[in-house]
Amino acid sequence: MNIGDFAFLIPLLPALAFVITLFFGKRLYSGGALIPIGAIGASFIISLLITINILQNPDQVIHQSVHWFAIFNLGILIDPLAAVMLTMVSFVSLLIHIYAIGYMEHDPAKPRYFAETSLFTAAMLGVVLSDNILQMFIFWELVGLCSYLLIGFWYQKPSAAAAAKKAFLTTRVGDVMFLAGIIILFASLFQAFHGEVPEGVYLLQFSEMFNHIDALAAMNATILGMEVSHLTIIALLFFGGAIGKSGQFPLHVWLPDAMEGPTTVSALIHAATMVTAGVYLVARTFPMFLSAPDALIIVAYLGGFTALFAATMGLVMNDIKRVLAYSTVSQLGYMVLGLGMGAVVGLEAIGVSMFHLINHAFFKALLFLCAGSVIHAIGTQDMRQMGGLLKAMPITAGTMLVASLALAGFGIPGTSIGTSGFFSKDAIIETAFVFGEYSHDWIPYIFAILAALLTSIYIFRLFFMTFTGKSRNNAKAHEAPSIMTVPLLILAVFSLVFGALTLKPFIAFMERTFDNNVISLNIEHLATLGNYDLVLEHGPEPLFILWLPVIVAVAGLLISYLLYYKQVIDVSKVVSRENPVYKLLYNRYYQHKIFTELLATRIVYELISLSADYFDRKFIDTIVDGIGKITMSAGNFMRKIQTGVVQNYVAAVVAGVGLLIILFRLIVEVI
Amino acid sequence: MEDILLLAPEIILAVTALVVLVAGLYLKTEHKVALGFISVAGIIMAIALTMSIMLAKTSASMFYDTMVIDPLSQVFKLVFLSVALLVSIASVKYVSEDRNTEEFFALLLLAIIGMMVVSSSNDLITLFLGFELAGLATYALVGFEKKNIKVLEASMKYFIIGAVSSAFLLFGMSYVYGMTGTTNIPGIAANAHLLVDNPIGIVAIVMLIAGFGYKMSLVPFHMWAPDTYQGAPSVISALLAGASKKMGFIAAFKVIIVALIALNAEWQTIFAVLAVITMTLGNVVALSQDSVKRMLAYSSVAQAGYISMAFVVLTPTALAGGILYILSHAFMKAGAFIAVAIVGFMILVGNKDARDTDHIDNFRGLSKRMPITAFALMVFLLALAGIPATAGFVSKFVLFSSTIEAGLVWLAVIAILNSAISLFYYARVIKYMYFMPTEGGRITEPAPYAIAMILALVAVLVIGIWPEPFIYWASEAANVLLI
Amino acid sequence: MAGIIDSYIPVAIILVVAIIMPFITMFIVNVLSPRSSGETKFDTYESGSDPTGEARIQFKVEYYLYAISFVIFDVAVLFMFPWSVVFVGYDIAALLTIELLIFITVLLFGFVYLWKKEGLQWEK
Amino acid sequence: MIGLEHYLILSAIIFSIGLYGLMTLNNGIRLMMCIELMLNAAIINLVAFSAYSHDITGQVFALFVIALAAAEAAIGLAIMLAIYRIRDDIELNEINILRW
Repeated sequence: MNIGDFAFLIPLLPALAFVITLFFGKRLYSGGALIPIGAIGASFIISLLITINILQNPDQVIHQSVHWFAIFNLGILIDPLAAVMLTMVSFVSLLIHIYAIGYMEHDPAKPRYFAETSLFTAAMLGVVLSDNILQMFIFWELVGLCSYLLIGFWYQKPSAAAAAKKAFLTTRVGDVMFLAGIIILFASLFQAFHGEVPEGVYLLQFSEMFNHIDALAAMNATILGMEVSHLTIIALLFFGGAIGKSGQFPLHVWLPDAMEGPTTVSALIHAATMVTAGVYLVARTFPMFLSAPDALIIVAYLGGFTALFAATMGLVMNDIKRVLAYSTVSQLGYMVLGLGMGAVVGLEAIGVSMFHLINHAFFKALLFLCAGSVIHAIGTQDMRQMGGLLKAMPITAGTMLVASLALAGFGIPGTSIGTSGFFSKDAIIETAFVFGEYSHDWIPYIFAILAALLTSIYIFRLFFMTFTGKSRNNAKAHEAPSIMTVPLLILAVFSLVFGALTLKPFIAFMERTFDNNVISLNIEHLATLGNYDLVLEHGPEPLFILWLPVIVAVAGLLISYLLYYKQVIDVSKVVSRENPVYKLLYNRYYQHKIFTELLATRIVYELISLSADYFDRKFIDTIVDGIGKITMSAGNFMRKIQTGVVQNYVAAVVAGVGLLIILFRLIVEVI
Repeated sequence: MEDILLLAPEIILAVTALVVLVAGLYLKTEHKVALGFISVAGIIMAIALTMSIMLAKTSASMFYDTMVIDPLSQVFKLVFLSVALLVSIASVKYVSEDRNTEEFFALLLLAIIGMMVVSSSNDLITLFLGFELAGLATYALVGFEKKNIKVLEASMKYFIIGAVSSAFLLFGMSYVYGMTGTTNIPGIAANAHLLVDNPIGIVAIVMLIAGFGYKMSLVPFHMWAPDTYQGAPSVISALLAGASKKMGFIAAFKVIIVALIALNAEWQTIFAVLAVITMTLGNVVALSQDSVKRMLAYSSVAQAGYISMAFVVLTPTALAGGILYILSHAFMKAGAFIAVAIVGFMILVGNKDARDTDHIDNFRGLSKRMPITAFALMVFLLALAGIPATAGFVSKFVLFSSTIEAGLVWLAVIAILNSAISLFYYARVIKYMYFMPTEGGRITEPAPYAIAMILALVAVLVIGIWPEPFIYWASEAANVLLI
Repeated sequence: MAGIIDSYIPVAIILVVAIIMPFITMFIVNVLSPRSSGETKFDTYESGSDPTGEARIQFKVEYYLYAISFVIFDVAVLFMFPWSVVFVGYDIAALLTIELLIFITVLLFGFVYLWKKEGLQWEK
Repeated sequence: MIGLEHYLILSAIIFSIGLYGLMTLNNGIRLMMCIELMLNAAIINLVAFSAYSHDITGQVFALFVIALAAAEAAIGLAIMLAIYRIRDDIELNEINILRW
């Protein structure tokens, strides 16, 4: 019995747990939380064993497939890429589920919560191990549906229901693009086969797709007078799907609002499931991007821009979860940027990007769970009302510090000392440097390095505002129960050491994704199809470049320290002299407001952050809302045509017949 | 004589209808539930027979080539019979306290016979007769609650527009007959060159499109549909959207694709225009509806636009996709309307004189009050929006990809954009059901309604998860159209 | 040709008479009838009770039901006409008889239903 | 000599009268009369084509349509009657609860 034979259980067990918890959860301990935990734990063990197997023998990836209908199949493909993802998703999800026993303790709707998160995890695992893109899309939509249910979990809050709808519909925009990509891909492949598909060949399998890249690359379509390769269209439509799910600009608008759900759900969405699906999709179909002209460059630019843009947004948020949300968007931007670097470094890009994805999952889950712990303790999400929690919650503060250091990327270059974020983020930044060096296009690198500075500032701003200074809240904070702190500690350990242990072997392992017994591709050939010049060997970067990310991170820490801990500029005194009552009531609150408005806005915010924020709120939101409003009012106008008087309906029929006869006549004339 | 046995399903239904009608005279109102069971039994027998004929892949023509049996006819008969089964099961509850139960079931069965005759017809005469039989029976069914002015208004509009359209249809047919000298469909196809370049031919085709377009509810012949679907009893709306509309498609397939294939260049363009207008108007207007039934009606208009794409693309895959879509839509829409009927029942339990039972406010917190119905309705709505693992996704996928394959990318893009819009109004109902608080208590669904709804749910999911046999039969049916 | 026209002469005469006749009778009435004038002259009924309501009365609803039933059965009989034409010419009399019997049976069902539903009762 | 085209023109005129009436009249019964006009126009077509092409099919079709027209009238009248019983008139342009 091979462990691979149990692969189908990985998504199946959490799915079964969903059913059981939904129906019997009420009668069980803690809303039946143990069932999903057991199921996901089992999935994790299977995934881990499979990963170890593949690690030992990367040539023997697991591929199983059964006929579904027509020329489609259902199947499982676990190669290095999928194996790593599966392990990460099940592991992080497991920890979050354990934590949720404590976090959701007082919620009456626990069974529903655990059922839905279990299904959410199952769907994400399904996305990861699909061997064909259609099946992947099905699970992809299921992920979206679950996120809808979970973000709107506290539906008594109107804002939660609205956020759920926004998330669902915004990601749907991406999904529609994804579906369009699949349909075009299918039609093109069908054409490549001249409509005669041999028995047992399933067009939408990844292996089959990659085998016919040459045929696809030969197909061109004319759009607005430009010759565009079918492959580019398909790749960019897939990327559209990724933009929606992974919260890239301009479809990132749903992510910050998705904070309306329970914090554990946010952790699940931001760390393990959902948002990583988009990055995974691009990594999974990377050969198509590599052989599509211009596609990777667009990916790189969009990723870089998102990383910087979201980081500026993170600076001005006062809601602790919103800061983290923008941080996620920014870090996802890094991952996408990393993938885009494949234009120069080839498959190494996947390794770098996925490595950051895994590490990010650890420390972002940790950040969210810590934030959840804080919120659980003092009952607010507003950082202006926090402060001084260091003493009350030492474990949370400690783990949060670890996570912040990891996010900011602290470490010593040239050694194996450093947080996981240091190794993975700096790897992306270095790749961006290589990209700049060889293509003389420095914009991605500049984006990346600026975003790193801002990342460090906003995350320590969060840390100092939350844990240091005086308490600004009457609630008596207390450390969370051990069911919550143990997952924190586990994640903290991973955030600290995982990066150091595994960088080089990880990248090599990832490269085997497209070189094994199922999928074996000639990467250089694909890159020539896409007009990319690959640089497979790039030497050690200059010392300054190696140190720059760390210098930037330390600089960010210092700026935050000075502004938020030492408060070198204390504006509150100016205010208090004018209005003592105000000082009494809103001392700290006001200080921060003034600080933001007077000082920071003059330097950074007004120029970048606020205009970005403004742009985001006014422009993007207006466009998204505006399209909705225009269609709505069009609907409102057009429904009035339906007068309700039957004679008018007859008139419409007659008019229709008349117009059709004229149209028909015209067609006859033309033909 | 052997041929007659191939029409056994129709004969069984006819006998059942007569038996129900007469038996109803001698039963007391409280015993009339039995009539529902008789009808259901008759329909199940008819389904079994139709299926056995279909699986044997029988092809035959009878009555001097006015009726044919082939995969196409059998597939459509199964669509009609399945919807009839759902509707009649649900109606066991709906008409349980009515003294005219026998009329209801007899009319339902007659309507189905009419639709089955259309799907088997090979001659304009039989086609028109079947069309009208189904039409007449449904006019009466829509107006079944004859004390309710809304129902009567729905019935009146349906009747007037229906009668006008059948006049158009007949007028068009008379021209086709006059030009080609025959009413036999293959005969017309053989003589269709006589219609080309003839002004009367143009008028005839447009009138035929108008006549069928009314049943298919293509814009601008759709105006009756929202009013009628909204006003009619929900189970009858299920019948109209699930079966009666599909009869328009099979009739149009037969007359326009088979008989008038020689003029395909012209009517393909016309259908392209109609399809785009229909799906866009349907989806956009559906956005701002507060009555769920009316929203479903507009969604049904939009879906007719998608299905009409099959006329434009006209490849075997596209037609198979269209037929598969027809099959899936029958279950999705019928199921959705039955779910709305259950909600209506729930509201009426709470307040006997409640009006507008299908108003969206009544769906608040449905997941608390009737979890099964809420879940089923959610699945139906998601299926209508084309979310994967449901019937709606598979059929949309086949239809849209065949459109792109045929090079009509612009049409596919419009359709995909439209299906993106459609999610907005479906999501709204789901939001009301799952994310809105309610004061009402929990209510158990009446068994007949629940059975019908769950059957539809199973069908939607089965087609979505294991579409292989359905696609196979849809392609078999499509092959009949394009010989 | 002349023969055909000849055979229509009686018809022509009747037509002429029919056209002239009303005028003649109206003229005779006009000459013969006595005349009086007064307010009561314009009443609907010169003697008896005063009329109430409008002169245009509506038919009882039952009248429509009767008329509808009549039309339906009346038209159904129409189908026996082609049947009887075919009956003589072909050698399938047995089959045709069975077919017509089925047709009439179905009609009978309708009739029984109408009867039992008291559709034929004038006063309910 | 009266040719086929005369019948066709006649039927087209009758059909149009019916359509015009449907769009302009309000009384339900009149609307139904207009519908009958339209159906009868089609019947004229059928019979005319049948007679001029010496093919009996058209007349058979016409026979069926006559029966159908009667049934249609019956159902239409029933609906109008039911409306009349509730509203006391059948001015169809005033019946527009269901709209938009």
